[in-house]
Amino acid sequence: MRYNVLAMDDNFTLYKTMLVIRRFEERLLSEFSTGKIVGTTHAYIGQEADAAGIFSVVDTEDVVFSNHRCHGHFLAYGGEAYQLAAELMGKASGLVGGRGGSQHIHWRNFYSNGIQGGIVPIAAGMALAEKERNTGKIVLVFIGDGTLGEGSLYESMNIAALWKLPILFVLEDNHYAQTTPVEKAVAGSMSARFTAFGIPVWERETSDVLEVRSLAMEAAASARSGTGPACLILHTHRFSAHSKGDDPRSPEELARIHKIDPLTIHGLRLATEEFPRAASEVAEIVNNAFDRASLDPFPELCSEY
Amino acid sequence: MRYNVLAMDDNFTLYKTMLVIRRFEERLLSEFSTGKIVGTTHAYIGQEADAAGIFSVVDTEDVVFSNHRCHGHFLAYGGEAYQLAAELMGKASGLVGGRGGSQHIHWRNFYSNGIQGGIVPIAAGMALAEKERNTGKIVLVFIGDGTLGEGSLYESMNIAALWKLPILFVLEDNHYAQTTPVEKAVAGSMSARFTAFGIPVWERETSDVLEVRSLAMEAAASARSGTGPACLILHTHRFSAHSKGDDPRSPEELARIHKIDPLTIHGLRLATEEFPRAASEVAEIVNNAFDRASLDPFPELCSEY
Amino acid sequence: MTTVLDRLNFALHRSMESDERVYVLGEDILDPYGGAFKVTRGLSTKFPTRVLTTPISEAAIVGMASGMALRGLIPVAEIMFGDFVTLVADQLVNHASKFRWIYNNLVRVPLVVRTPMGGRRGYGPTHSQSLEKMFLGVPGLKVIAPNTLGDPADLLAAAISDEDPVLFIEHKLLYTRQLLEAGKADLRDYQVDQTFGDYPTFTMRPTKPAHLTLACYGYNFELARLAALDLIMEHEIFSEIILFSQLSPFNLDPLFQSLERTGKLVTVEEGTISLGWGAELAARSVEKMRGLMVRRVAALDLPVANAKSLEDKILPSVQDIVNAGLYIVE
Amino acid sequence: MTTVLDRLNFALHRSMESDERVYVLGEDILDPYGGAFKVTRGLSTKFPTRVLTTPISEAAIVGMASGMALRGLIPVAEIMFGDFVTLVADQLVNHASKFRWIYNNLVRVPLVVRTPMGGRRGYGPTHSQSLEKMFLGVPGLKVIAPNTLGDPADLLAAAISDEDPVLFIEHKLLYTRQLLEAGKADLRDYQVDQTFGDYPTFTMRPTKPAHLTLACYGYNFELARLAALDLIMEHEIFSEIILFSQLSPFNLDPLFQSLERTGKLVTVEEGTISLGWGAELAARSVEKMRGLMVRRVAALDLPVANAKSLEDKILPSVQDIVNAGLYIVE
Ligand SMILES: Cc1ncc(C[n+]2csc(CCOP(=O)(O)OP(=O)(O)O)c2C)c(N)n1
Ligand SMILES: Cc1ncc(C[n+]2csc(CCOP(=O)(O)OP(=O)(O)O)c2C)c(N)n1
Ligand SMILES: [Mg+2]
Ligand SMILES: [Mg+2]
Repeated sequence: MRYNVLAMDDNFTLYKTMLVIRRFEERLLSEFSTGKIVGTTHAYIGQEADAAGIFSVVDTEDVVFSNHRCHGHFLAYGGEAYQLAAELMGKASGLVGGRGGSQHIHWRNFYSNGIQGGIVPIAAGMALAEKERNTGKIVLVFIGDGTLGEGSLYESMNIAALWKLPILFVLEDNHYAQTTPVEKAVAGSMSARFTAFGIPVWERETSDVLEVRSLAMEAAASARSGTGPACLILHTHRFSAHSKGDDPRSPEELARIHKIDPLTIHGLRLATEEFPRAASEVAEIVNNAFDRASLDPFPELCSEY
Repeated sequence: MRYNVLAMDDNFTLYKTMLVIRRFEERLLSEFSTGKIVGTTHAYIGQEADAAGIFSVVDTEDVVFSNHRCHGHFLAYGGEAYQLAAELMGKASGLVGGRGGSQHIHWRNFYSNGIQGGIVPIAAGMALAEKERNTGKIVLVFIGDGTLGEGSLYESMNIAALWKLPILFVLEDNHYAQTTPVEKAVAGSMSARFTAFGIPVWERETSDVLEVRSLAMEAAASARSGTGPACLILHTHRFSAHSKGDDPRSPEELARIHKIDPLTIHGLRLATEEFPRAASEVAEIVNNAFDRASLDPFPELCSEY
Repeated sequence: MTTVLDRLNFALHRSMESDERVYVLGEDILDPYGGAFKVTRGLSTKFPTRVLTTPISEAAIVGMASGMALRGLIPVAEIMFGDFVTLVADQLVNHASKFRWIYNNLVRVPLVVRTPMGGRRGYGPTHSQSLEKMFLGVPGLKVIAPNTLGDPADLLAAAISDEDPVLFIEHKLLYTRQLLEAGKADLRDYQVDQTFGDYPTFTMRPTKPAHLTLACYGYNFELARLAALDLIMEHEIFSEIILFSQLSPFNLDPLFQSLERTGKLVTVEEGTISLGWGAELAARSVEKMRGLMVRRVAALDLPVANAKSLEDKILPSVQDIVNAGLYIVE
Repeated sequence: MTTVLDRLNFALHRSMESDERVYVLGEDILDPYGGAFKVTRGLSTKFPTRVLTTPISEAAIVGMASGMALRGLIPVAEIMFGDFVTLVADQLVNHASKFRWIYNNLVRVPLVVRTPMGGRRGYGPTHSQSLEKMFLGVPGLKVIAPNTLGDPADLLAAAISDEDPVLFIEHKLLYTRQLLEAGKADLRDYQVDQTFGDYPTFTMRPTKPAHLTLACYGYNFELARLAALDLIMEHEIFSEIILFSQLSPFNLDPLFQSLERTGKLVTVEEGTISLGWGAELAARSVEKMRGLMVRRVAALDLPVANAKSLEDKILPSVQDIVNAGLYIVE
């Protein structure tokens, strides 16, 4: 059972999930100029097909460890936009009371942290726990192409493979780590890094949520089968800057990748009248989230640990 | 030019190099009971073909970063047995004045440290320096099968491959990390872990110094060619315990691997009269090393850093 | 007679027996070897599925422990040598110890990381350090160290039952030490009190009014007792000894009480002196009380050399403690 | 007007220009981005072969820097956020800082690791910490922090010329700060002296005899000056300010001289209070002098929350310093 309507898997819902992410992140970016949000954020815009596709097939009870670019994952997982918005505004009503902010959220079986790589062994440990406790759950851990640079990833792959842990490594390759193109950061082959440890890989260059969905279904089934970890590599594109204003890409490159828009691609499958419906339903969710959150009080410090 | 006679590459010298290592380590192990040596050590006995073969082909000016099991590497590199013995006894005349001991030695272009994995990025940095300074040198870094568990290895492989650094990864797989058999510690394929990063691998299960030599020649030539790192994987056997008394292997297994003795294998190529000659020359080197070192004074503390 | 090693091993056995959520993981911990210092001996035979020998991957060991703890298990991780805690610093500081607070108390992270620290065994600069000080004061992390006065089994069992992450520091030389018995041998001349709670602080008061307070933990309690004896016998100087099991968070009330009586503090630890455990004791004490005399005894600010002739001078000795006591009293 | 950022950037340019052994490496340091905080801006354009952008591999970055330093280069590594020093702890503690000593002075390791620390920008618990305290007292490692009084360019250039490893801590809020000019603005009312050497300590003495000594480094000097001003204006309490560039090894002579005059110490830092920099200052001071009053101002022992309402209470404020001053003087 899904926590909310977002994760139903008909075409309209998939579209709407992606649109919620898109509009949420757009609104969020705009709130920096209003001063309602400080600090920084990493928008998921352009990569929506990944989260929407993946969370349309994994079980709502599965465990997720996400990274700095976690809003899209969280919303597709079924998390509430209002609580996320409140967290980003540093409100007491936020997911974790304003303590964590954009990169450090937790709700039900969803966790995130802002240190590249370090979350991967943690996810492996969670997978061990689910396995030992016979819950039937798998753990999804999200990394980016840049995170292939971190050693703890390989330590975790090795152990996960040795111990046949039910974990799905989701590698979202958006071709950049902050400003660093993948050619400057990743030697050899991405998929071979997983197969070297005996981890099977499902890989696709796509921004089509249905393609992601079917690939994710296979990869997740493998991770759940008891044969050990699986890896899903999705080559995608991020449309916005890495965080705020740090985008070295040329206008030509940006124009080119903006043509590969998951909303446009999947939009072809919708009936004309579904677009205004999606737009208004999503506007309501997103506006409600931010408007409501902005009225909430800030947290008080409880100084004991 | 070699620093000493050990490293000449005729069959007799190869044998003698291996025998020096064997007798040095045996003497060392025996000195623990005399109380002349305290602490611990990691004997190279059984793996002598690796060091002797490799150092018969790399240039004496090449740079070496070795690990906890470094005595064999050091002696084959051309290091002096006496200074090593003195170091192990904690004497002022030791390689590094008694400060480092068994795992932390340095002489000319030879370095070692006792932290698994951490030496690998350092070796990569050295390779970068040699490359930038156009010295034509390569850097050899020694790891064991167990060290495949450490994340910093993969960080280093990635960067070394990206930057086409002149580094040779030497992986000595003696099938155990301390008491842990390789099946419990290494998932998937050893060589694929390197090729995943685009690093070519030369791999052999052998205790024949001539086989090691020819493989090492190719791998080192590749590392020196400007095309980037290379990897040499040597499957071998250690005869003694990991350090002292920590050996979980059955008598049968020990008996089986003792049959794969590099001295016996290579000994077949020697003339009968060469054995006593090797024995006496080696006895002189080893006895002289320990006897002389044992007379040397202990270091005084100079307390400024 | 019972050694510290026996008691630690016993605690692991008992914890695994009484709670099947307890898992033990680390390098080379399987029988017959049972871990580099034998603390895990027998466990894998008795609980084969819950004792996990790992690759040489310290960061992943502690990371996995965090994940296990977040999802319903109670992991006890062994780091083979305390020198390697540098490799788990990110996992301890930026992950395990932060989760509870940054997730607004929605989670608990009941993990234990056990590791042996300390020198005097000729293991050289990368296998002899006392690096626990790097983790003292890390918010959300407890640092605990056993000793021969309290029962190390109780302490470790408490750490395992603790719902927050605990770094459990075992000095290598403690393993073979016998537990002390109250009122016997060199405890005979002291009145021993202890605080309530899982990680007690011990106050040892001599029969005569004391001239100074010796603060210590772990193995250095062995040295502190010898120094106290020497100070009595040779100089008629009496010391109270305050022995901590909990190094961090700092809870120093018993120390302050002792300092009210003596006004003189000598701290003893084996890590390098600068910004060691003793620094926080000194700082808190002087913030609280005026006119204190303080002297810290610790290792020189140098690596631990391999040669015994050097190591002996680098690490603190009984004589160093005696000298500090004399200096401060005179 | 010149900012700290300008001066740091200038020092990198000048060092790379004047010595071709100097290499700069780190994540995202290439132009046009020029690093997350722009400190390396322009370098890759001017020295394309000696500015190396790396994968996200902090341990390897510092490990490589060690290797480069051992083999004739002078690497300056950038760690994007100081929070990630936990990932390089092993390389700094067990490798870079040990080599010279354990190899019996046969080698030198001239590397610099630069990293921004500190909060107050809403970056949350893993991008706002001041973790330098974990590395204070590590034998063989220098820890240096620029400020607005000395020239950050000189300081960084000295670190690059240093033959030993240096951890160079830049507070994020300092980057945009203007350098102060001696005798001008809020320096007008102080006599400013500085120690000789590469990493000077500054002593600022007010026109009237001071009641207390404020010790600080880096960005907290900005807060300390404001607090000192408030103490004068509102309470007629005068403070000497001792501003350190070198955090470790600890060389506290100017502090001791000031304490001889005031007998009262307030330390100010942004890291969490327990076993922070101030602890060692307090400990050394009380070891040296009797009757001191000491008060430390630092962050609460908590993670740095994302919400500003929490962060402001967790990190030390000007008012906290003023309160410490009042407490100690009254
Ligand atoms: C250990 C660590 N190093 C560096 C960073 C800073 N950082 C945050 S995101 C990022 C880029 C990550 O790239 P990638 O993994 O490709 O994910 P993407 O941002 O493209 O989604 C960097 C360098 C970090 N958060 N943690
Ligand atoms: C970071 C780190 N972890 C653990 C150890 C303890 N240790 C020393 S040698 C060793 C086994 C190494 O195995 P392998 O790499 O196969 O080398 P071998 O000993 O077989 O030559 C271990 C676990 C260490 N020195 N450093
Ligand atoms: Mg990316
Ligand atoms: Mg091995």
